[in-house]
Amino acid sequence: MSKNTNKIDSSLINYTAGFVFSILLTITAYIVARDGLFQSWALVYVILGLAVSQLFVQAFFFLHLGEEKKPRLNLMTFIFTLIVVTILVVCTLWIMKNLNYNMMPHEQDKYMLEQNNKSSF
Amino acid sequence: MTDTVIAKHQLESQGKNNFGFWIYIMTDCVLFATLFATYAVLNRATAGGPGAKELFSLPFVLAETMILLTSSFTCGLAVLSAKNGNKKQLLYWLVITFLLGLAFISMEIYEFNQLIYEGHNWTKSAFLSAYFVLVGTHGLHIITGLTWIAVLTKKITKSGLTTKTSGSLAMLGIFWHFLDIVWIFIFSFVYLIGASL
Amino acid sequence: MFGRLSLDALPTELVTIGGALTMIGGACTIIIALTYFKKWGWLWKNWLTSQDPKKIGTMYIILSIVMLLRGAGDALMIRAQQAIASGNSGFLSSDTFQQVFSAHGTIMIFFVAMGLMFGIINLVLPLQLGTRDVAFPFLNSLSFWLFVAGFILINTSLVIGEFSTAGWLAYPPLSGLEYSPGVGVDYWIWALQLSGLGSLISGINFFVTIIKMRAPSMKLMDMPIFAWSVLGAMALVMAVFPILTVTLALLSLDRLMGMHFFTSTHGGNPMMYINLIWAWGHPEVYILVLPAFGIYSEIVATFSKKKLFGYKSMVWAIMSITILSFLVWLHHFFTMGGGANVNAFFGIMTMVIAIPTGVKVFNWLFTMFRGRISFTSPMIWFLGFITTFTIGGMTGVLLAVPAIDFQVHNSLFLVAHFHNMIIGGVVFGYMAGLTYWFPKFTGFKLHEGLGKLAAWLWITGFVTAFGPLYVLGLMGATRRLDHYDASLGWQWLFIVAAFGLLMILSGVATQILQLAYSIYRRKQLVDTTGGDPWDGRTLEWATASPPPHYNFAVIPEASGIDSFWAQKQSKKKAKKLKLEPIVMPKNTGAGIIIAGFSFVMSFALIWHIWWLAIIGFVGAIITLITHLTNDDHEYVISPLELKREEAKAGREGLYL
Amino acid sequence: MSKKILTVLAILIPLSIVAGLIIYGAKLQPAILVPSGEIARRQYEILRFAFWLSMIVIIPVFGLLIFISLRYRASKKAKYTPDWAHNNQLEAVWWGIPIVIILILSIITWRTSHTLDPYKPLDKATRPLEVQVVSLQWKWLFIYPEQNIATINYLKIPKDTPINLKITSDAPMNSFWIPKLAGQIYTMNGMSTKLHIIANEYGDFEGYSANISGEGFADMKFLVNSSSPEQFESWANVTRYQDNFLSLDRYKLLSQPSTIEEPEYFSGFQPGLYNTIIEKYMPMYPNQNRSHHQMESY
Repeated sequence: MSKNTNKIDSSLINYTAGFVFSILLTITAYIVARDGLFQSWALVYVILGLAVSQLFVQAFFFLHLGEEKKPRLNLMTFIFTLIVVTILVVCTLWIMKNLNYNMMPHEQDKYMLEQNNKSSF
Repeated sequence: MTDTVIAKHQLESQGKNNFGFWIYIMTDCVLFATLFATYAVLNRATAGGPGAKELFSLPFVLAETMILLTSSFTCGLAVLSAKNGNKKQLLYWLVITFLLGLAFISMEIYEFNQLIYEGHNWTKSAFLSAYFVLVGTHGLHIITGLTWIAVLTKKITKSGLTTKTSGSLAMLGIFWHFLDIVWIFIFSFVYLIGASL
Repeated sequence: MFGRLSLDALPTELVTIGGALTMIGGACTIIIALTYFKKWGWLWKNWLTSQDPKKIGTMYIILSIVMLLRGAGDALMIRAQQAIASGNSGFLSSDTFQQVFSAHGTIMIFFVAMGLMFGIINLVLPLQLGTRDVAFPFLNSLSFWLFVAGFILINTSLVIGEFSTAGWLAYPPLSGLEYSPGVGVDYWIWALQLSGLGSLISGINFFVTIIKMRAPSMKLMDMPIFAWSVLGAMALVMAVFPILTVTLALLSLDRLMGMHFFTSTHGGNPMMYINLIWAWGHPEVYILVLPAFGIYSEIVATFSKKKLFGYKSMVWAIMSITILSFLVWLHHFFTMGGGANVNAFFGIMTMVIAIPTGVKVFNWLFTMFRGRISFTSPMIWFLGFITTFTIGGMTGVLLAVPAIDFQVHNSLFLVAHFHNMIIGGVVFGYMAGLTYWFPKFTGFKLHEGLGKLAAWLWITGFVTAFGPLYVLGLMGATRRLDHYDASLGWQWLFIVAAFGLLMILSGVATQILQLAYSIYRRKQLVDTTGGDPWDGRTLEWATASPPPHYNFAVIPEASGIDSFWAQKQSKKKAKKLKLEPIVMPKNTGAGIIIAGFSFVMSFALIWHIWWLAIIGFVGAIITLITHLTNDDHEYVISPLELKREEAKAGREGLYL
Repeated sequence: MSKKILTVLAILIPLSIVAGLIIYGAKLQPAILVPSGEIARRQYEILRFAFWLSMIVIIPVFGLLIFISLRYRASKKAKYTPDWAHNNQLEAVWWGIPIVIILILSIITWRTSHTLDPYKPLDKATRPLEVQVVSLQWKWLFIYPEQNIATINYLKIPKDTPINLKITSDAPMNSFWIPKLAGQIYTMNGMSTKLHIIANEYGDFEGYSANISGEGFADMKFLVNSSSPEQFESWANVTRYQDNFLSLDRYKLLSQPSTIEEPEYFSGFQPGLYNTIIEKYMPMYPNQNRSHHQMESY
């Protein structure tokens, strides 16, 4: 029975640690955003970093990804999904950024900014 | 004799069920990734209307996030007390998780109504469509989670901790933690970056 | 009360009325036959609520063949129209023609190729892995019935309303409300949403079956190569079908609730739809071709009486194709103007994926090297595959260079290329698979002579139908033309192509004749070896044919590659096996009921009958919850019953 | 008919069909294989090179297939090694050679994607001609800003002069394609894509719409006529002196779905018509989201 209880206590500690870490990360991200502590791009990367670190905190403390015994199937499928998600999001943003840039009629903007109040039919 | 054979079979297939559910969670990750990519591409397309900066109030969203984070924690405690075999404590924590989840979803619905009341509904611009669908899909998942908690609590009160109910509880735990992680990304990208850029 | 459903939804075009009548006629004859022979109870108990993957696989294949006939009918209309319409408008109006080719594309990919794939996987995979069932039997039945719901939805679009005229991938803004206000695109969206959801659930199901349910002694590297290809394909299904679900949902939200994801005004971005649909689109075609590669590996090894050459290298090739297929999708819109860097990167990645495919071709050739090759009809399909697929692969590498693709994109050259890959690769693969495993599930072989004739007609018909399209594409003919000027001099090439299609159709007729004739002469064609007609190498040939509903009374010993072949070669007498009670899933009607409710919901959403949509949705959810909450899904078969069942196949000697 | 003759016939018939198609196909002078513009010519050269480069893999595959099928069929009782299923050298060969081929092709792809990018202006001595193209529902509108004329389904261009095309759409997405002169580019509403072409021969060339845009899609063809610069100027002057003005209302009528049998010519057009058409899909407001500076949609 005793082995059982300290196993329970250790995962209780795990859960509370994970909870406290998550709250800290959320608060820091909140403060960074509210007070705008960084410039545009740096802000995005800082908040992205905080979000991803919270992902790993929750993955290890709450979803017990670290404690899996061999062969770590959950971890491997998780990594495979992360690769797919990164490819999908990064390539989509890269493609759409290029497409939107190429589709933008450059002279069009100069022309439109001059004719700001022109009513379109 | 037959129900001991079935019970043994159900115990063995718990590993397979958990792995299958985990794979489902992975496909849900890809689903949300697609919605995030769509939001990221369309979030500048406000079609003349207000952008993220004008529409969202950060303190309100921080409260929502804290509530969901706590409900994720209490759900963890519920799973722990189930492992401990303490049915009363398990039901206590499940009810608290349910109430916290309910609080979260009602705040979200209030926020949506506020936006629609002010005239920023989803037909106004691509940004608003993307916002409503991304946060709305997460909301629908939360509602599914709440129904799941309700059904499971009723079952546990009726037939106690069987292999089936503890299996379902383990899966519920993964599902609820996953929803909390998705909300963290919504909170970071839609609200924090939106309101400060 | 009935949304926009009204009497003028009935078809007016002659051709559509013809299609509608054949569809209604077919359905009525089946219903009358069932009521006349009082078989409804039998059908419900043995088939509609069955959890046995072999029964579900058979139903998948039957439905796919019905859809193959409808898709081939569409193809005949396309070829006939294009052969006639030189300088005149042919016998089809532009609108009907556009509905026909949109239906042709959608049906062939989603209901024939995906249907055959899941049918063959359901039939063969559990047997090959030495297991009794798939990981989640209820989900297997649910995904099949969602597939049927999509099948019925597409066929109802023939009778009530119209089908989409925006092609098989419905690019906005053409598929948006502004340019396609009718119900056509909605039918397309919901047919794909239902069968797409079914595919995703099956993907998860088979992935978990391969990872968790193999015979205990079978390590991953001992698995038959077909199981590896299915593992790769199911990993792709899991990773990309959510993208299809989201993209279709966003398009339908644009159309139903006035959102602006892909509209041209209000900030919508149609290019995002094209990007997302192809992020799913290209892995989809690899999902279809990988199991076909697996089938070819099994067939070449068996009919050359040799171990598959380079097993590890083949597994590496499958896995690299699986990963690389996520990095190529932009080659479908090089011409959108994404800029040189993006085009070049995705072009190069598209070429890189040709390397593992080339490796597989050489490995098959060297499996045949120094073997005892017997040219049975599956091998004829394989020869057709090697010749056509290699040409298709070459044109694919050409299309991968952005500079070349600028010229031939959306031309008949491209149409010929992807038909080369889909007919040459996927269809020939599944036809070979059906002929190869037919004796395992019926106990008698298909007639070899007719089989070879059908294969030859398909191959020569394919070459005659799509050779001219390559030439037409280079002459400037774009796809989806319902008429063209006589001065261009294209007509005789289109006539040759029409003749080629007639050869393919005669191939299909020969296959139907082969099936009927083989059933008629099944006594002479019976498989006398008791389950191993082709002297196979993998575990599915170790069971009786047709195998009992629990596949293996005792889970077999399956270590090492081609474990069944090794057992056959080793002369030592197999010791008697001890029978244990086994647990099998009970039949449940939940799958068909949930799919029925989803069909009602989709039909109501298409026709804007909001109250019916809510009923459908709520009904599906309640049935799902009630099924999941009640507990008795399994029953036990005692060793005594097992012994009696095995005795029926004369195999009781193997057990204590 | 003995089995042997049957198999020989079975192989000969499809082969003869393929051979016939290749011979007659070449004789037909397909547009893409016989270009009349520099861009199309360079694209054709890459096509030819890549075709012959891939033959290094295709010919051995067919050779091996025929040799192995004949030599090792069951009735020949040739050498039989049932368990020989692994050889590192062979694996190295058919992983290595395709990698080298693909490497060569990748270098070419990287270079040609940049040199033949439709957005890259042609560096030619002569002054380029500016043409604005609008794809409507089932017809093409060509606007010549400098010559102040416009045409429907007829693009007259001076020979050996680089043409800078700016292309948009006022209809579902389309694709602007002249096989004889250059590759195609998509046309989308609210967006402006670019294409740079040059005609190095006199004559008429077919222009096609390569993307389905509704019912009349098959009639959406246009004629490209390349003539000497002088002929072009005189044609422009003649057109300008007709009294057929393309006003905004006339344009609205034109943009309704319809197909045009014969090309139409306009002596003038509403100034800034091309930009007005694009603006229609972009709401007018100060903080224009697609403004001039880099658009960060992170």
